[in-house]
Amino acid sequence: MDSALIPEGAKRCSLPKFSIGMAIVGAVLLWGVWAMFLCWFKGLNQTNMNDYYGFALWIWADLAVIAVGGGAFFTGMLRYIFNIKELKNIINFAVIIGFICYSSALLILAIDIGQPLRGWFIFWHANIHSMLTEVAFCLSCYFAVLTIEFIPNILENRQANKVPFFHHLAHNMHGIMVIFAATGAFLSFFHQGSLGGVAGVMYGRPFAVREGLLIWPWTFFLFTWSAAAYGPSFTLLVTKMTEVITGKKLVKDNVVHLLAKISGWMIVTYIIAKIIDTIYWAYVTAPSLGFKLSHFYTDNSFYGYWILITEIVICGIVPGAILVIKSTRENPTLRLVAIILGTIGVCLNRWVMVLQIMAVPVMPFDTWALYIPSWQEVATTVLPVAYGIMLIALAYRYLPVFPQEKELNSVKPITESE
Amino acid sequence: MTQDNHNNAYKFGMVIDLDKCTGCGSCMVSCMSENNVPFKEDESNKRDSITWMRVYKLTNGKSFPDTEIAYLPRPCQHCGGEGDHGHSPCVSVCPATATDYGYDTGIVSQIYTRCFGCRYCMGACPYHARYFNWWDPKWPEGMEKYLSPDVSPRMRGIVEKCSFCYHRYQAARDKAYYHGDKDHIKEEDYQTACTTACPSNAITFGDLNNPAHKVHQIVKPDPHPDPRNHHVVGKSRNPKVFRLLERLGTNPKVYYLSEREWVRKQGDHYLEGEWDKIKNHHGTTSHG
Amino acid sequence: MFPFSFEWVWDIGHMIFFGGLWYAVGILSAGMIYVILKAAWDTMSESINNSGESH
Amino acid sequence: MQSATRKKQATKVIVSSVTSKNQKHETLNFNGELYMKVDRRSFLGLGLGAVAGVAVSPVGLKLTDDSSIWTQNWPWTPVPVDGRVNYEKSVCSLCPGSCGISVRKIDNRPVKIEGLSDYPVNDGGACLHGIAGLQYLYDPARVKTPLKKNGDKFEKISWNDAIALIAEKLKGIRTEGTPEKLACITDKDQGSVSGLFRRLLETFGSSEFYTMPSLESYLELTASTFHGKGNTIAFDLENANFVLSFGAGIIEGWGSPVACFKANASRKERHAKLYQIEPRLSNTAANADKWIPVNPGTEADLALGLCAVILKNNLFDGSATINFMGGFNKFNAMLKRDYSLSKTAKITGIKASEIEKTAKMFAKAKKPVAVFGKGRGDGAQSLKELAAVHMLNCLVGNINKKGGVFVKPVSQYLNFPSQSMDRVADAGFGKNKTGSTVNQLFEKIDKSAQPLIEALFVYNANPGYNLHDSKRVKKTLDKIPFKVSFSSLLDETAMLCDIILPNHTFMERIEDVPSGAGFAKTVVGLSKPIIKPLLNTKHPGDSVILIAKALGGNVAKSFEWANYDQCLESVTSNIWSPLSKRGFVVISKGVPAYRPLVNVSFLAQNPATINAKGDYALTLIPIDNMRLINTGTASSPFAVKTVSDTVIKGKDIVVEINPLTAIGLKDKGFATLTTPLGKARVKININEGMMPGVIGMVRGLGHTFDNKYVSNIGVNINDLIGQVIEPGSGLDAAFGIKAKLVAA
Repeated sequence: MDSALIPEGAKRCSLPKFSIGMAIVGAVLLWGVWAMFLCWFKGLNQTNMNDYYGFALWIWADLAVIAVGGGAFFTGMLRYIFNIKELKNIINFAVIIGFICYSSALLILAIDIGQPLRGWFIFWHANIHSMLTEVAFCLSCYFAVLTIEFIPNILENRQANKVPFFHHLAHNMHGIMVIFAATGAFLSFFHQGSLGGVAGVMYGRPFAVREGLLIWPWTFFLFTWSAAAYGPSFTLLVTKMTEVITGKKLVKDNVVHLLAKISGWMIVTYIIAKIIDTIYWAYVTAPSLGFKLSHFYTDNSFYGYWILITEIVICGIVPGAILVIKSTRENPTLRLVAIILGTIGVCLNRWVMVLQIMAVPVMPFDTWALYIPSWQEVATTVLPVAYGIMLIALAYRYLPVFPQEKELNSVKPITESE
Repeated sequence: MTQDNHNNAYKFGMVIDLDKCTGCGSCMVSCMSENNVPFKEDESNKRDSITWMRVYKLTNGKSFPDTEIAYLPRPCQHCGGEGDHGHSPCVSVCPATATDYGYDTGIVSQIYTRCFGCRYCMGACPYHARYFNWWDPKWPEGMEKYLSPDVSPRMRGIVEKCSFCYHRYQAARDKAYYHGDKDHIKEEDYQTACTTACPSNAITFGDLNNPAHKVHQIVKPDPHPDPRNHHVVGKSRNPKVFRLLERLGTNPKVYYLSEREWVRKQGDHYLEGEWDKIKNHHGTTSHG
Repeated sequence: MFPFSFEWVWDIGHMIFFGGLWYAVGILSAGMIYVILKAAWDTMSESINNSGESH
Repeated sequence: MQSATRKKQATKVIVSSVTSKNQKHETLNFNGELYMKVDRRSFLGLGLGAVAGVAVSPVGLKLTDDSSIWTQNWPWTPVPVDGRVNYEKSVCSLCPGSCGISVRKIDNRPVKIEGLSDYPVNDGGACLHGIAGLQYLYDPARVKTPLKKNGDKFEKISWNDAIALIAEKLKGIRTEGTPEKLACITDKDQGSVSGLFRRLLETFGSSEFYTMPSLESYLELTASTFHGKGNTIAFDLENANFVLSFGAGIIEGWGSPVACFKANASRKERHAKLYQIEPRLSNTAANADKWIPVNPGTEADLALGLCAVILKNNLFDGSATINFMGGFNKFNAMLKRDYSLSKTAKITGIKASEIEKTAKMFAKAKKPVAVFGKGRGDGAQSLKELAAVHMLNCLVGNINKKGGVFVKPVSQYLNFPSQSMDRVADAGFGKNKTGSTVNQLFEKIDKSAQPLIEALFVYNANPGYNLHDSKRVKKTLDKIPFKVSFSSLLDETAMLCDIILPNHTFMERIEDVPSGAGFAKTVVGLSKPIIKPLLNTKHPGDSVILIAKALGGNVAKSFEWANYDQCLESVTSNIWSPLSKRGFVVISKGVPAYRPLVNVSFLAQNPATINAKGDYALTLIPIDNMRLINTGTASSPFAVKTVSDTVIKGKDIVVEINPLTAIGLKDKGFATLTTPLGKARVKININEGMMPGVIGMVRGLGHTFDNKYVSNIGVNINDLIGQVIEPGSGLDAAFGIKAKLVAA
């Protein structure tokens, strides 16, 4: 029924089957939307956040999706600025993932703030000293970039592309995409960094605070770096998942290997920097404020040293090593393990930099603050996942996302339109 | 943006004598009543209970019968920030300039109508002095009649905190202006609601920059940065006076006084052996 | 956000921060306006050419 | 060819739809199939165009701006009305402290209560309950109009009907010739309103006038035991340099709270010492120079043990003992026999050396004072304990000396005109009182088969909540056929009454408020109506006058004032002029000049020490917490808000126990507390500041009336402790009760 919209030569499942799948995910989405409206109309008392736990589960989700969405800016930078040709075969998908992540992040921010209707004050009354202002500006601008990057792909839909204006628009946008990508890379560098800065500048919180360069604490650079490192891993992970679900090979191995290799080297370099940062923080920064490392990891029922080891060793050094070494990288199983660990690693890092910061007591007579999220928080955190699945499904079904799909899945190769 | 926080301006501050404080709660209620702080059915979760002034209970950690208790009232500390330049932990992070540092008073303000509730300031404040309005403030039918017009009730979804009763400062300033000496507010004309209510006179409030004021005389603030940590300014030269988490460099304007060493030690974190070295160091020797 | 709002200060921080912002916004909007106009122009010229051919 | 045309036309439409409406009409000329497709695209184009159009127009900005302005002025967030600021002076009568207050008003609307500077009691300070006083005024749970009970429900009734009904009932009792069957319970017997109630009873023909247990009543009882009737005791805490407190919560609301806070705070400058004797590390104990944990209920024994040390070492004031009478030698012999150091140490759980040291320090101190009245001083006490502690003062000779104990006559600043008594009144009034205390009254009513009391007035008192074994008290109240409550709130006792006559709150009425509760000076303050009565309430004095007038005869003749205002002015005529002008009068200050006799006969016979009831292993004792009121009313919402989560958590009460006692119990866990009287579900707070073997539970919770902010939280400890009447004094001396705790 919708065959006219499906990319030429591509095979897709039947519309009823597709609709059923969408309905299931849609139900989850509606659950999240319901929770979202509860938070908007009844206020943030719908959450289990409190005055000690001002940032909670969904802010972690926010930072995590931005981190894993970092694949878009980094791949885009490599594709358009460093002109690594192979990556054009995955760039569309990377952009879509980025678009999903960033739109989700903005949505979460809109739910998270106590006065959503005044959210624009962050622009209007901007305090340039605040890392959050930087985040808001760069995030919104970069979301615009992602939209711009996504538009040509949408316009390449079979029907849309028949409209000459759309056809030309897509073509022209591709023509100057390097400019957009460069702006995007610049913006993304700053907002990824300023998200790291959000934690690092909190000099009242010895668990978070870091020294740094000029106005930027080390977490600024670590966040950018980790997003660039783990983002591509996540892109590969989602690609792999899409391939498994669709039962088709969508991206050629050489492209996957290249991106995995880049991700691997980025992870290795990042994790070295992270280890240095951790050691310096544990042995210099925190003790200078009177804190022992054990203060941050003991005397509570959840945050132990395990979290530090998991983040740095199991989800840092291990995936880094797997992806750097050619033989393990090209082993599909090990590579899958690595990109899964990598994704967990960066999410765990964001968890630590948001939730553990809130949990650690600062005043000597204060106690650990642990909290359990309410269902509304869980639902609104799941919401972006459902939304992402739906958008990927729609994009995959109706847009020529994977240029190599036809070649990999048909007898006679068809040349690219571009 | 960096302005002088040391001269030609007021620097309002407080010193609380923890040996006199009995934990009676007068300051808390006086504050709530003065500043139109709402209440709700269950206030026993202290992590969502708005108390600009909160009284913490400290114990020496010893077992019966050697246990000791002290109470520590904690208003907003009105931090001067690292180096006392006005970049308080909360002010520097607020994205919408909804909280600001008054260079003329040293008071950290909160603009309720501008705050959009991102709560970054709450995360940045190590003293938990900032409170979020998780609920719409609601007064039982008729009780809104006791609300004071000096302080606007806050709406749901924003952050609020102690303002050092800023409206009392404004009233005192108006009075000084009326009497023709607008630059000199009298000590007794500007006192916070908690200070005047305290039945033990444990709280002393005034201008830390003014040697004639009692706070200055008790605290004897060191005008020079701490040679051990240049972020720290205004350290007390009174060996019995300390500030909360002084080593972080937040430079609070709320000082605490106690004869008891174990109480003073709870003001900050110390590595093993550090306290014995630090406890007798009280600012530089020069005078300012 | 704008130099006419009362919080604005002409200091180096504001100039760098907002300079960067407006620069990025400027590039993006200029780029988009350019591609839209060019696409419109291309469409028009193509359609004129096409009309010419069909007649 | 066909498709190329379609494409071309479609494009044209898309481009033109934004620019020209006329061109859109052209599309209508196409055939059906074509028309459908083109229209869908034109619709899309139109939509995009509209969005773009709205986006560049100022509409969006305007709406965004308006919506944020709306959030800044939400109609459901109140906006306080502004007006002219003015301050009015008055006196707080929420507790016996009687502090001067300054009320800030905006036009006629009170918005803030603060302590009144230069007032001789509190000099500017204020306690949290006084500051929160406006919450009582505006409490939606207040009784808004007179109520009459009909079955289980209350009905509104007019003032006229209510007074007529009461008069009719009382006349009935009088006609029967049993006027002594009218009883009255008030909070205190000082002041003109209590005076009016007592006058009503007397002229009616009843001596059944009772006050609730209070520090004031204990002070008077102790004074009359030692120094003769009509006296009372005060402590000069602001000048004493060694305060030996037997559990008196000097900073927990004992006595006149703010005055005590001030005296305590000045200790630091005066280098005065405070030793606190009690089983729990209370705030007073924590603030003291030394905390001496004592086995609960053995304070009297400790005091006598200390007396024994003082006597043995000849550390007493020889000149003071000249005034002793009633068997000083007998007393001395008794101490030698029963209170040797080792025996005392064994009973009290305090080391012998510590007892000896403390006794010597006390005796050698320049201005020592021993203070009694556990907690807030209004809980259960035995006369033995009051007397034993006071004996220390007598021994060191600090009576009527600066920094010591002031023994002075109960202040008689009121001059009621002589009352008119008829035959019935004389006969009834001449009869013996049923009980010497309110506790005894209830015990006798409970045990009697005949109705001892036919009618009861309850004013400013809540026996159904405040007395031990409150469930039994409530049942006993049910046995009284006709009860009238004079109350602002529908409290536990009022709910059992037949008629409720609602009072003005202290913010709405004029009244003389005498200081007391052990305060060294005697000050009478004038409480003034800060605001016109908000509800259909009356001054309790006016209620009494109306009832008296309705009764007619000699009673009405004794109440010939037009209203309470006139009555107050006439009965305070001696001091009215300064009282009404300054707002207060200092009746006496400084050290009383005379040396009273000291009668030690009560102690000489060594009355028995009261033990806790039951045979469980642990002892439950009440805790007085400054932030909770434990008089009849519940604390204000503000006060409850300040209470720690180690006292109230959710709707649960938290009890304190020592970790050594907490076997099988978890901190913050639930447990069932069992006493011989009943069970309660409690939360556990493991606290090193509690003596092992003792459970501490706060007083002032567990109210059962309807107020979601302050009521139905936790349990009322009085439901769990049964009264133990001390023979002789008639006092309820149950300091606690045996109990057990099992994890729930």
